[in-house]
Amino acid sequence: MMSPLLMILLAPAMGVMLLLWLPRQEIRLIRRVAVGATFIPLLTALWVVTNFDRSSGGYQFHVEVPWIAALGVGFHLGVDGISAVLVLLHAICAFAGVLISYAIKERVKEYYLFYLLLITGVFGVFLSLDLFFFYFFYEMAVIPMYPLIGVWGSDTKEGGRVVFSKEYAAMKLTIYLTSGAVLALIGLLWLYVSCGAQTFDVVALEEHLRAHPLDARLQWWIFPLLAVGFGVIAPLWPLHSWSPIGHAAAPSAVSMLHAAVLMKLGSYAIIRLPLNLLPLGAQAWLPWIAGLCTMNIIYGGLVAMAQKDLKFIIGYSSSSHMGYVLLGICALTPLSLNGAVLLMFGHGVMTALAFALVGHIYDETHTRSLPELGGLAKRLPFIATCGVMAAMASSGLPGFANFVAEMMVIFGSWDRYRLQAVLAVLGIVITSVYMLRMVRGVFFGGANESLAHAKDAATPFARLPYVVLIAALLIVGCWPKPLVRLIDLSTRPLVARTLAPAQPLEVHIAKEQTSITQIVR
Amino acid sequence: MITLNHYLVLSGVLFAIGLVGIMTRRNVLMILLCIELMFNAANLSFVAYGRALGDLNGQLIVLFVITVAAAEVTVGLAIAILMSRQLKTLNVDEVRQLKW
Amino acid sequence: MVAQPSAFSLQPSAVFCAWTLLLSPLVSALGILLFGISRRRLSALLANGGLLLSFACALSLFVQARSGGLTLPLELSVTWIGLPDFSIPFGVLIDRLSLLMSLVVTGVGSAIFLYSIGYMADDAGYSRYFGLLSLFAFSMLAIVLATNWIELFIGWELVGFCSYALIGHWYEKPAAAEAGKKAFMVNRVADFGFLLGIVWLWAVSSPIAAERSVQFQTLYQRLPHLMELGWLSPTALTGIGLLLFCGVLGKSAQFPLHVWLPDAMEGPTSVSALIHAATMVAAGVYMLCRTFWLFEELRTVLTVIAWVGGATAFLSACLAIVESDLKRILAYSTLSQLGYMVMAVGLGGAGAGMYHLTTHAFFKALLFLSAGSVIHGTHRQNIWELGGLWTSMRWTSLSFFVGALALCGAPGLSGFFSKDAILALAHEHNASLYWLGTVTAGFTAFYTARVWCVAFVGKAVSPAADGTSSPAGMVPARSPAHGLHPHESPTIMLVPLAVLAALSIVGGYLGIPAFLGEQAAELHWGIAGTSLVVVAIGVGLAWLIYGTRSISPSKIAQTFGPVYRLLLRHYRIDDAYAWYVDRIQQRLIASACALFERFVIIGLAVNGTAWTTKTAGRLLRLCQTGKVQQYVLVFFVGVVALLYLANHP
Amino acid sequence: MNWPVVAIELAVCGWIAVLLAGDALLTPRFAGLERGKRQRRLWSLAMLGIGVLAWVLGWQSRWLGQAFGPMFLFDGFAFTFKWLFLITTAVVIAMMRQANPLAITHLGEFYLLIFSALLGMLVLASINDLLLLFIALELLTFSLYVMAAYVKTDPRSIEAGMKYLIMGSVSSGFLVYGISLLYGAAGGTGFEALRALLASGPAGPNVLAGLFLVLAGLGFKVAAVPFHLWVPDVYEGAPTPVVALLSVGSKMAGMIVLLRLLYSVALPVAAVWTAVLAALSAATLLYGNLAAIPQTNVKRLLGYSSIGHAGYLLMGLCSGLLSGAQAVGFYLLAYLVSTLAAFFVVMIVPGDSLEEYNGLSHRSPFLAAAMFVALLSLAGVPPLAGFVGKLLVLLSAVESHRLWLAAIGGLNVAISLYYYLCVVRRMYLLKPASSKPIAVDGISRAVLFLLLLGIVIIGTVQEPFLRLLSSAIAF
Repeated sequence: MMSPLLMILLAPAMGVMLLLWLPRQEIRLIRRVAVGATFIPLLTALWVVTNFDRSSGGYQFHVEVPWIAALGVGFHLGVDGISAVLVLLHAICAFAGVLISYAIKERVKEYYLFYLLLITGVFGVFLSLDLFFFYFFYEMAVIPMYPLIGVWGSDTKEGGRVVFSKEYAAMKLTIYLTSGAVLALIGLLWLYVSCGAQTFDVVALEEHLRAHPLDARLQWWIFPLLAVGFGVIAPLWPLHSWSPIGHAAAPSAVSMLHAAVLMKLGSYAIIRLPLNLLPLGAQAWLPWIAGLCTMNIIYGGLVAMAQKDLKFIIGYSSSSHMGYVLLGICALTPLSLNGAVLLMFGHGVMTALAFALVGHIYDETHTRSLPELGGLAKRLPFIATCGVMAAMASSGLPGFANFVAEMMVIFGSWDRYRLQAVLAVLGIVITSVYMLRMVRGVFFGGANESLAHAKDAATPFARLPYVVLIAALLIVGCWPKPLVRLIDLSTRPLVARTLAPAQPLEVHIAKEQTSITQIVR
Repeated sequence: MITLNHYLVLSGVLFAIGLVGIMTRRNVLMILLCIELMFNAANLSFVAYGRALGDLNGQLIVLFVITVAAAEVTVGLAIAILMSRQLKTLNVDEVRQLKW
Repeated sequence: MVAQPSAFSLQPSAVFCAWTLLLSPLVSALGILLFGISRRRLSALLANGGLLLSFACALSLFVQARSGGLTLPLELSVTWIGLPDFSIPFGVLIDRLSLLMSLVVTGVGSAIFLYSIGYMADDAGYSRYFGLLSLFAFSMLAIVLATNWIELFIGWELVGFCSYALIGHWYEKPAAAEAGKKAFMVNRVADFGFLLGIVWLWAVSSPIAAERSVQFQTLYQRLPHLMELGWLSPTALTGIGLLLFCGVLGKSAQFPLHVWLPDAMEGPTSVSALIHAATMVAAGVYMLCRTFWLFEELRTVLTVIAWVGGATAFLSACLAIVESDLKRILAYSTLSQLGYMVMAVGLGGAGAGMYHLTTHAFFKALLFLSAGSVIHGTHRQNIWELGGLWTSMRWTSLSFFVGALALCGAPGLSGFFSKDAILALAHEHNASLYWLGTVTAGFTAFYTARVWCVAFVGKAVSPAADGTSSPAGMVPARSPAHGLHPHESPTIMLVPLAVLAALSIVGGYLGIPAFLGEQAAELHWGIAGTSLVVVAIGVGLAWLIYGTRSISPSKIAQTFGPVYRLLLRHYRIDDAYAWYVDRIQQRLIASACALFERFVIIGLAVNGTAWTTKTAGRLLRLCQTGKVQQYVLVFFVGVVALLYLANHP
Repeated sequence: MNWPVVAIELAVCGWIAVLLAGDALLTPRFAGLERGKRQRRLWSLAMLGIGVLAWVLGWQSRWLGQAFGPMFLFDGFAFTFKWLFLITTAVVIAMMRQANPLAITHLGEFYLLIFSALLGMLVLASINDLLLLFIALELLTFSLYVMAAYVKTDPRSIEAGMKYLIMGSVSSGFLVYGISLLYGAAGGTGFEALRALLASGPAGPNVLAGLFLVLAGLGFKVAAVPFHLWVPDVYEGAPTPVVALLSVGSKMAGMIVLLRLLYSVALPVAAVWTAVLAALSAATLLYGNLAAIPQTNVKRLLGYSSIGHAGYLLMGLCSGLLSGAQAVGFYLLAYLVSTLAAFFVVMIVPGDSLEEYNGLSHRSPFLAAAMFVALLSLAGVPPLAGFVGKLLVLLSAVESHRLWLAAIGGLNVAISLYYYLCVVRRMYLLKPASSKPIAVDGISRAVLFLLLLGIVIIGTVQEPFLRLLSSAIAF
């Protein structure tokens, strides 16, 4: 039997191959191929998550093929609790995205080619356990964004004037992300050279570095390269400005993947590489990053408040929410890290949902500007329901995955970064402000006559992507235990490893190690 | 007594004259002549070294270099003819359509 | 933490009842979401069935508890998040307090659900309404039955959402949409403090990270030990208490975060009855009682609570006097009564608070439902446009009358006993608050009598020509209203009225304080007498002004000009908030950030870098002059540089 | 004399004779051929020559050894790169098939010049002597001078030829002067003598001067700053196939000579040249990539970009490590396929202005896709060949502890991606001025497809190519 991970990676890649040979007029066939190429990974990802051996943890479902012997590069696939969850996230969003892409009417073949390429790249990053392939897929995921935004995207207008053209957005995004990636690449190469293990394999490096830790000074230098390099895509304040503009310009299915998954590449990479491999560097730098991500949360939220374009609101809200993820990572307690990973999942699905909805609204009304919209709930009851759910998920309503995750991040970062945790709670309030304003402005109020032609997502097929996304949010939100346990399998050892060279966290909390339970008994 | 160094200095001077000529003379024919000068400077150096080393190869190399230089000038003259025919000029400064 | 095995083996039916009590409305809500969206009857059936089942379970538990078949407290839970250092259970905690509250929620709730079948009969969003109502019932029960802070917070947030969605039920009305948004936002601001309080409490709940807990039981047991150890300082606990009380400010709409409740009257009246009178707004009070062990010793916090409650009671009663919208009058009255309850808790009388909560749930739900019936029959809710309902809507008026009597604290009715208990408490602990409460009782009587006299007894006037309701308190010339053809509501709406009316009457004799373990309620005759006098004055004044019109209200309004105008503008608190949100938050802070983003981060940093790079390229290409001799020169300089570098590495 | 060692060179000479004869015989008057047919025949003859040469080279693999004393080495290194030169030439000749929009008359002689340039490159792969280096280099360069100025009616072509000639001659002058200095110091022009000289002790200033003059001469070939100034002008003016040969063949030739010279001879003085080359590399990277940004002519753009690539090549070279040299080898391979594919498209698309590329994806999706892939490979995007090349080069810079250089290299990845994407933008995002489709004939399509396949395969299955080049570059 074929390895599940290989299947996940190859299904979209094969889709690309197949599409290359399909004539461009066969639009129905092309779409079906794309749906198939993402449905298989979805099923497989579900299988992987359910069949992950929870008793042993670690990396599982390995696929190992030696690739470049001279450099110690191997094609090594494997997932641990963290990446399994993210693979599932990506599979869900990719599947929904392909369905949402049915709205694309022109140059369909090329669109799906690039789209599947993007999907393959992202899967590759989450599955790779080899630095070379990690970076390989990472870059591969970034580049298709250029044509996807440039060709199928839309300009951002303010009062009829183009403020940010789609070309600007596409170019900025690509160059920005590539710059970050290259910075990270130099860090990776430095790490590779200085650790002397002659291997790009993450697992091998982990073990090697545990046995022969890197010099603290070196770690101090390499860590920011990796953290900032990958932080660009996370996006870390103030390197975030590519993201809302990119979101706004991209076609909705691309915004979905962009916000849902592409951003998570950054935070995932930070967890997987610098945090994992450079504990001393992490301890030195994380407080600074924690400060920056508070800026993400508050500043991103405030900027979102002032926006009028729906995609910009969600775009800045994404950058604000990624601040929670980064805060969870920085706080570096098992709890906060679990929360961060779960929030990656929750925020990913939520934001994919939001962008899909905005896409639908834009397709139907040809505007994304808040003042021009209103009263759509009457015409689009289904979309409006989903919209309210997305807004509520975003503002951390219980029942959605985001609530659990944000809760865990806040609780988890309380000990280490109290001020940041308080500000994170404030961020929830800010989120509600702009989310409610958006829902109010778009869906509620008197129906706008000029929008009377807008149509709801009426057929079950048209509703499928939304239902899939909402179901994912609700299921995880109502019953987070299995997923949290899965994530915990990997985060707990990671935190222990990263903190090992320093004082344990408990010292910060209590001078006396008195067990209160014993006293009470 | 004329030593190796004298020859070398002479060769250096020749080389420099050629180089300066290339940089200052506008006429393409003069430039070609100056290029010849540079090659001949090298030739002088080869011969001088050959003499000093007592090695015949030095003179042998010169033959090759002369041949090459001759070929160079041939091509150069051909291009000069093209220039005068098509561009109606031999002034290199006037030939600057390709820039930036 | 799985269900306690002993509980399982001994009381299987209790376990079942407890879980069903909590979950059955959730199942209804899910059922409506999945199957009922386009089936009106099915949704109504599911919602009512679900809540009735819950009510039955609550009753069964109550009976078992009374008969001794069930030892309280009963705690059942499953693990919701199961991490070694963060284990959050989700479950039900049944003790006398939660049992009483769940009886109120499911009982009053059932009446209102039933009422809604008739009240919302013509509404397009019927299924959505019942779905959300069911979800609300579940969320409210989650608060009531919560075993820990997180579960409570989950319910807390969910009721907020349901309230938001139900206030905005008629979302096409901009006022409704805005009111929903406002309610949610104000609660969110309050929850900022509430959540921080929870986190802080969790963080101090043990010196060892892995042993921290949010469980009520655990915290209750640990608290004294933690203080003893010195791990938890009284200051910190005071801070925690105040933060937690922030949540109450929002949810129970205490000053100065009360502003959302009057606006929330934009929702359907049944929603106002259930959520904004009987249950959700009382959740804050319930939470205080639930975790009273935490506040018990915190003098500062309790004082703050008492004064906030007293102030709310008084200030809202004043607002009710000048209000002319039937529902908004009731809303201010709710605020005022909530103030009483909060004050009671602040004075150390959680039991009294709960008592008043219960009776208030009965009579205020009754009042709202009667008002709903009026609105249903007349499509008016400005009291000046109403009148003479006594003759056309006899049953509705009768039930309103009962509710009004209970609210005023007429002797023998439920409100009389519970309010008396609170005033007695205040008399015992804090004289100023006692007088404040007593005066408020007079005001209460006044505005209740005013509504009665104007809307039910008097004659209606036509709506103002410009369509806006006439300014409150200014009595326009009385003339018969046009198009007012009141008709009595259908039976399905009258039955719940009757039930609630009965409860409002007998609520004082059900032994509620006793059930809660307070000492047997005895009437404090002195206090009762005083308040009766005050009430009588209030009623009398109202009768003189609005009934017999012996005193001109406009003259009074002129006499108290500034005060009156201040009251009309709701103490300008709304204005202040609007000013802050619009001017400071939106135009100043958010816009400044957006400008910074646009011009500094995007414009200067990012585009500036791009510009610099491009300009460097444009300049560098100029090196390529096209003059071959300059190329040779550069070549030569390059060689010289190379030779120099070679010899001076 | 070990003749089989030089079999391929002899075969090229032979085929030059065949081409001469063919050119003479296939005239309209003599063979009664009309013009188009004659062109196709000549093309076939040239292609046949490539086939023959490939066969000879394959056969020759058994005959590794030396010829002309130690002057000429036929080792694994030479063998590998001779293959690459052959491939380059084959693609350049293939370009001539589709269209001859450059109005190149005297086609027979043009092929002849291509073969003589090939001869120069083949010899350069084997040099083990400075004199031979000089002569082979001049053979290559002379052919290119003539070819650059080949379109006699085009003033720009003439200008390109003139500039190339003058700059080339000056650089040859420096080269030969440097050789004379080295000859004087070492007492011979053979690499052995030089190696012995450099290994014997600290090098005197005259030796270093000689060495660096030679480096300057070679720097001219690889287009390193500050010896690069001819590049944009010549690229813009010369006919496209010549530019392809220039940018791939000529640069590769210069690079492998540098490799052999620096790594097999000059390693003892590595401390000196690594530092100097690192500085050159940084300057070259920045200059090439920055100045490419505002370009509007596709050939000029590729010219600047080729300067940028020279910077990356120098980055690998300046590491002074064997792995760096191997990285250079791999980079050359990746550069070869990518650049040839790009120039192939440039050849087919009429006109050199970037305006012509507007909406290319509408006019010819295949060409647009090919250009897209080629440019992204040049930019170093996975899963394409250029990515691995860049990675290896950057790795070598990090390995030699030149992080600043690696950082500049990384920065330039982003800059180069920008201007490549500007071309992509024109092809995919903009609307075409004329919607006339561009026809691509079967052979061009096939060759282009093979090149693209090569780009992808080298980019994904790196191991065999890396192993091949590593075993070749092991001095």
